[in-house]
Amino acid sequence: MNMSVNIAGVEWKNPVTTASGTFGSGREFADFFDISELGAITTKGVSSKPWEGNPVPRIAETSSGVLNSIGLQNGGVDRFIEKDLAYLKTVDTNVIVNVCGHTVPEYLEVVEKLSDEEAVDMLEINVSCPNISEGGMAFGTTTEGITEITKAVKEKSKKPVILKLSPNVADISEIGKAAEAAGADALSMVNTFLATFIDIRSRKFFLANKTGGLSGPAIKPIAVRMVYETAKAVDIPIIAMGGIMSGAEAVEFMLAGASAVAVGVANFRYPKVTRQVIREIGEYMEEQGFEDVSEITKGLIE
Amino acid sequence: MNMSVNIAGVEWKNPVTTASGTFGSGREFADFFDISELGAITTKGVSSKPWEGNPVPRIAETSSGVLNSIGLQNGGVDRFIEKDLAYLKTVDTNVIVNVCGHTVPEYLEVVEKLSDEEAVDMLEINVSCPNISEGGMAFGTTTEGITEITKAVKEKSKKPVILKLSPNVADISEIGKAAEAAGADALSMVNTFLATFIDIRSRKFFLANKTGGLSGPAIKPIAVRMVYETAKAVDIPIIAMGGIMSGAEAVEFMLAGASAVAVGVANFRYPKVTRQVIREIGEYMEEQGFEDVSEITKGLIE
Amino acid sequence: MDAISLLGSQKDCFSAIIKRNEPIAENIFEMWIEAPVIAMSAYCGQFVNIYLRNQAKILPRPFAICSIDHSKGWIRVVYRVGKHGTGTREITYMYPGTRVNITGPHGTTFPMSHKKCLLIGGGVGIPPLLQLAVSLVDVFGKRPDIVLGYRNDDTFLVDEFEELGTVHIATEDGSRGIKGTVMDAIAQNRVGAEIIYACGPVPMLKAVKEYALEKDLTAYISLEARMGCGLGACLSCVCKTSEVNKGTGVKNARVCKEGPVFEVREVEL
Amino acid sequence: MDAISLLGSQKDCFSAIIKRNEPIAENIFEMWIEAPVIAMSAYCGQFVNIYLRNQAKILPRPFAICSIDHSKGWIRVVYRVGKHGTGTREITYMYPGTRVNITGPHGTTFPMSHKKCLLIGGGVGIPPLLQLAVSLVDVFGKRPDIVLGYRNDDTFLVDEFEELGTVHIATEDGSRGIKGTVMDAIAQNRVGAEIIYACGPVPMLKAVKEYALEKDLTAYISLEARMGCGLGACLSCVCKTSEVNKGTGVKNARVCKEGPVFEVREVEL
Ligand SMILES: Cc1cc2nc3c(=O)[nH]c(=O)nc-3n(C[C@H](O)[C@H](O)[C@H](O)COP(=O)(O)OP(=O)(O)OC[C@H]3O[C@@H](n4cnc5c(N)ncnc54)[C@H](O)[C@@H]3O)c2cc1C
Ligand SMILES: Cc1cc2nc3c(=O)[nH]c(=O)nc-3n(C[C@H](O)[C@H](O)[C@H](O)COP(=O)(O)OP(=O)(O)OC[C@H]3O[C@@H](n4cnc5c(N)ncnc54)[C@H](O)[C@@H]3O)c2cc1C
Ligand SMILES: Cc1cc2nc3c(=O)[nH]c(=O)nc-3n(C[C@H](O)[C@H](O)[C@H](O)COP(=O)(O)O)c2cc1C
Ligand SMILES: Cc1cc2nc3c(=O)[nH]c(=O)nc-3n(C[C@H](O)[C@H](O)[C@H](O)COP(=O)(O)O)c2cc1C
Ligand code: FES
Ligand code: FES
Repeated sequence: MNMSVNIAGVEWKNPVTTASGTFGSGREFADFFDISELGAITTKGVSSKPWEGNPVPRIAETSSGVLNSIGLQNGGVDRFIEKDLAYLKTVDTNVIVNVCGHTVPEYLEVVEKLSDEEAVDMLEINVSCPNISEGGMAFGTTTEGITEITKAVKEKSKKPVILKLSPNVADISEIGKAAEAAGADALSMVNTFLATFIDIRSRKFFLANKTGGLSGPAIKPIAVRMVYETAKAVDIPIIAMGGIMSGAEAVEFMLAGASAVAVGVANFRYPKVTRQVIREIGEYMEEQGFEDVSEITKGLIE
Repeated sequence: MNMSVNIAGVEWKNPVTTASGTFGSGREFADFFDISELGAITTKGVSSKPWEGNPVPRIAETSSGVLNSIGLQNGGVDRFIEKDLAYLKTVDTNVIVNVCGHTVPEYLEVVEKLSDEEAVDMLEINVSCPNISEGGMAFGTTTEGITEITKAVKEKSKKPVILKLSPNVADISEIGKAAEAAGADALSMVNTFLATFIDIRSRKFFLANKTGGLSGPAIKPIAVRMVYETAKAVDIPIIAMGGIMSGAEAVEFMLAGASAVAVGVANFRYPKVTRQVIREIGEYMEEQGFEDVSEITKGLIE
Repeated sequence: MDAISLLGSQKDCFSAIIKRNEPIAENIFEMWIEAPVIAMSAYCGQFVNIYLRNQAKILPRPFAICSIDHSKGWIRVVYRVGKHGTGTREITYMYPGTRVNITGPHGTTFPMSHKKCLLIGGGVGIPPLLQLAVSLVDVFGKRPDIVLGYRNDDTFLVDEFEELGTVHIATEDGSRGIKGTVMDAIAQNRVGAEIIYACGPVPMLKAVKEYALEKDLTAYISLEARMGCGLGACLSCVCKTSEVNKGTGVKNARVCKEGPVFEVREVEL
Repeated sequence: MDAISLLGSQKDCFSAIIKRNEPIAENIFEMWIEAPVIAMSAYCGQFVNIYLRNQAKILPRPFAICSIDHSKGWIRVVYRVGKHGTGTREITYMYPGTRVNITGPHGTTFPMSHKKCLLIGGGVGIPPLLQLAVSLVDVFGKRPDIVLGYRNDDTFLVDEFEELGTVHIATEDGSRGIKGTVMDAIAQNRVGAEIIYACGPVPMLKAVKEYALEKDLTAYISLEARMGCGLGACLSCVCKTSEVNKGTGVKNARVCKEGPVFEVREVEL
């Protein structure tokens, strides 16, 4: 049984990675299991300079969902290389670094610095964070925006480039096609849905930032539809996410056309969930008599 | 304590109605409680001719949500007037009829017939159903589409017209503004989110129609954000819906700027829920010291 | 009219006390619920909606009423715990003494007849036939023929049926009764009938339909469908009908309202 | 160094058996959990994450470890059932004998000191101080001063604290001890100290900070925050710090990782 996948030239031992921002740089989860078992580790967003992020509260619980407005707090790319990447070098799996910025030059500064790091295997360009005012989602919601950033990043990057798409659009497959046309090596989808929560006792927005991004099982049916539509429209591989809580949802996204999957808020509910997802994908393959994990990606009967 | 609201000239005894398609024409719920206690009853979608709807399965359960692809099955406007409206005449509350069609003339045929019926208080134009191929969502996802249908309906209708908006757009407040500019008397939002569910054992789409519309508490945080954005952009009243399961969520939508609310799939979980929502809104007003229910609509502290 | 159709009209939704909830075969449980209003107004063939505690699961679970204890005001449902279905798993954790939200009775009833009755059940289609058998014996004093199909010898409710009529059993693996389907059991046992009542998987119902048409017999079948409201309001649960249906105005009937019991000729399977 | 800082490093997530789960005051429950690995490695000040069964609720609930029974391998949390919070309500329904998912121990510990210690707790900030008091008495054999603030005379854990130190009580309504805040109780009882440990609502912690700065005392406070992962990975739970924090690289510290225990001067309240 072969569980390995090749995403834009990078060999993953299995199709499971972590969703950016939900797994830190892996260190905290290494207390619970051997994180080198993962197909890849996707880090939190990294910017050119340190970002303080948004005021608190930054997180709220909703029905089968989580609303966050972290605002991409991070210590900046230099510190990331020094601390996190140094740690990740000791972990025997692929490293995907999530890159964020307000402006194209800010993205490019991070891309260039990380391009020189051997320990970095892929770059994921976050053009879809609903929690920062400029940049972030702005690049990810129009075909012009995604074309501009993708071209700019592809020109500088020595690593394969994944574009992370925003679901806050009318037709996500159009954005995916534009990214592909501009040279993206892969897509990851979806980022969080712009949403909010009002505390009825205080009559105020619960999150200090007023709005946040919704993820978790609540949005899975929308995310699967989006992955399905986009997989039909593009030829580059898709890393899918949005509410994966076990192997079943991972398989569902792969049947919709994804080549790999990422696990997000499920890590908050059960720290060893990624390992369970890998195991359950294997069990599903056995049950269905699949020899290669790519058979799931091609396995939808329409 | 005054719970009555005036929506586009129509007096409601309280701000609670039912979401179209989840309450039939009320008859089934009259077995459980006195449905004349509702502010209004919104009926299922009615078209010019009988519609068979989609093949089954038409419904699936998702995490804190429900996915449906009924496809607006209904016996046509003549039968509606003869059977359902005849029954609704005996119920002492407002009647809002949800109108659907494939083409503008189809909508108008229904609008004209219902305009002559005294028992009809308002018309809700469904331009946002994701489950039929033409019409439906097509009119509701562009400013041109919504302008066209709103103008056409307003010209023929003798009743106040509510436009029901689709959430499957990049910026719903733009659509709301276009509807207002074209003469809409009120907005209702949101209809369901285009979504899907793949059965991993059969490897097929679970719904016979492949995709369906997601509603329920899962989508509430997105719907509240959309109501908030739209309420800032328009001056006409908003009837809000999307995951209201109790008074708390109804109040949350009103704080976001809605003048009234509609309860949908919650009716499936607890048939008497609308009555409970009305009671709990009253309790909330007492708790907050509100004299008039419109104080909730204006009550958000930003 | 050779069939007496009785419709309950009183309905409520309330939290009822669970009296028993135990396995009676592999992955099959029986649950007794104290629900006097339902017990009083329900007839055989009708169903109840059970609402889950889990807030993530919104839709009710419909279950046929398997039997009614009028003196105690209890009703019984017999349910299969789905392999991948998580709602029924949750129902197994509802302990006696705790409360469950329930509405009912819903849907149409088996029209009863004084004629020679044949009851055909397969799998979890068997439970609703029990109250029918009880009612037939009660009202007309005649013991019906009863054909029950199981997967293997892990059968359930057989003893209770044997007290009410002549029971023939078919199992897929032949470990009890006849090896084969219920239709094989009917053929081999030369079971005759003037009227048929059936509940079970669709392939079984198709065979029953064929048999009924061939022999020109009236046959009432009880259908399953994916339900939303379970009350007649949402139109999730329809089945195709041969004629325009009075309830819906199109060639569709609501399994929860015009059904679950239909005469075979009314519906397309 | 006048404080001994001890950090547990061994962690796991597993389903632990609930041994007791009972109310000890109005809306206050204590739960004893058999969790030998946590009991072995935890120190006072740390917390555990409790995961709910309800699939609709994804985030863990963080609770301070109130006490540890090393011989049995049990830990105790004392928790308030929120008026509108539904997760803690669900925890009250977790029956002894059943299992609960839990991870821990997480976060920093109270650095212990041989100096004259003053423990200040308010509301559900009181529980974590109990294990601190136990440890102080165990390690240094000195009875600390303990000031506890409650809303009214519906107090909890007082008897246990009285066995470990000198207890002063303040209640908002004056129905037990002094009427007023913990600071009033300190002033009126003329409680002196060389080092302070405090846990409670933010206004109380602000008063403690002011007092500590004024008297130039070291004060360790334990903070609460809205958490996502509760493990240090998501950056939901930060508090503002006066300096750039080593763990995060910005002027923010994670309450679940660099906290919950901070020296008052490190953080902005
Ligand atoms: C009128 C009627 C009477 C029934 N009587 C019985 C009975 O007496 N005993 C019994 O064991 N079963 C009966 N069923 C089937 C029973 O409703 C399902 O087995 C049950 O709903 C499965 O729930 P789940 O949570 O395990 O499945 P899940 O897969 O978790 O459920 C997801 C959704 O699908 C629906 N669903 C899943 N399987 C079925 C099914 N086979 N039929 C209809 N809906 C389904 C659920 O109700 C729910 O809405 C009846 C169904 C109907 C329509
Ligand atoms: C390190 C730490 C230790 C704690 N120790 C204790 C303790 O020993 N005893 C005790 O009674 N309480 C303690 N709390 C507070 C406790 O975590 C909350 O009361 C509890 O999470 C409320 O859950 P709920 O489901 O009732 O609230 P809900 O409102 O349903 O919860 C929704 C979300 O908000 C979070 N939340 C709600 N209230 C709080 C709060 N006050 N603080 C942090 N998160 C909150 C929940 O964890 C959840 O993620 C502690 C909090 C922290 C951060
Ligand atoms: C707390 C939190 C922080 C996140 N931070 C980032 C981030 O830094 N960059 C990014 O591209 N996505 C970020 N995301 C989005 C996730 O990577 C993922 O796209 C989303 O959560 C959907 O997956 P899930 O439903 O499995 O959580 C974050 C999500 C959460 C919940
Ligand atoms: C089964 C079902 C049928 C529906 N039918 C209609 C319809 O006929 N017309 C319409 O405008 N909306 C229809 N809707 C959408 C609802 O009116 C409502 O907008 C949506 O369900 C969100 O509310 P909720 O989350 O409270 O269910 C339907 C929804 C469901 C679940
Ligand atoms: S389930 Fe809603 S009409 Fe039958
Ligand atoms: S709660 Fe996630 S970092 Fe603290």
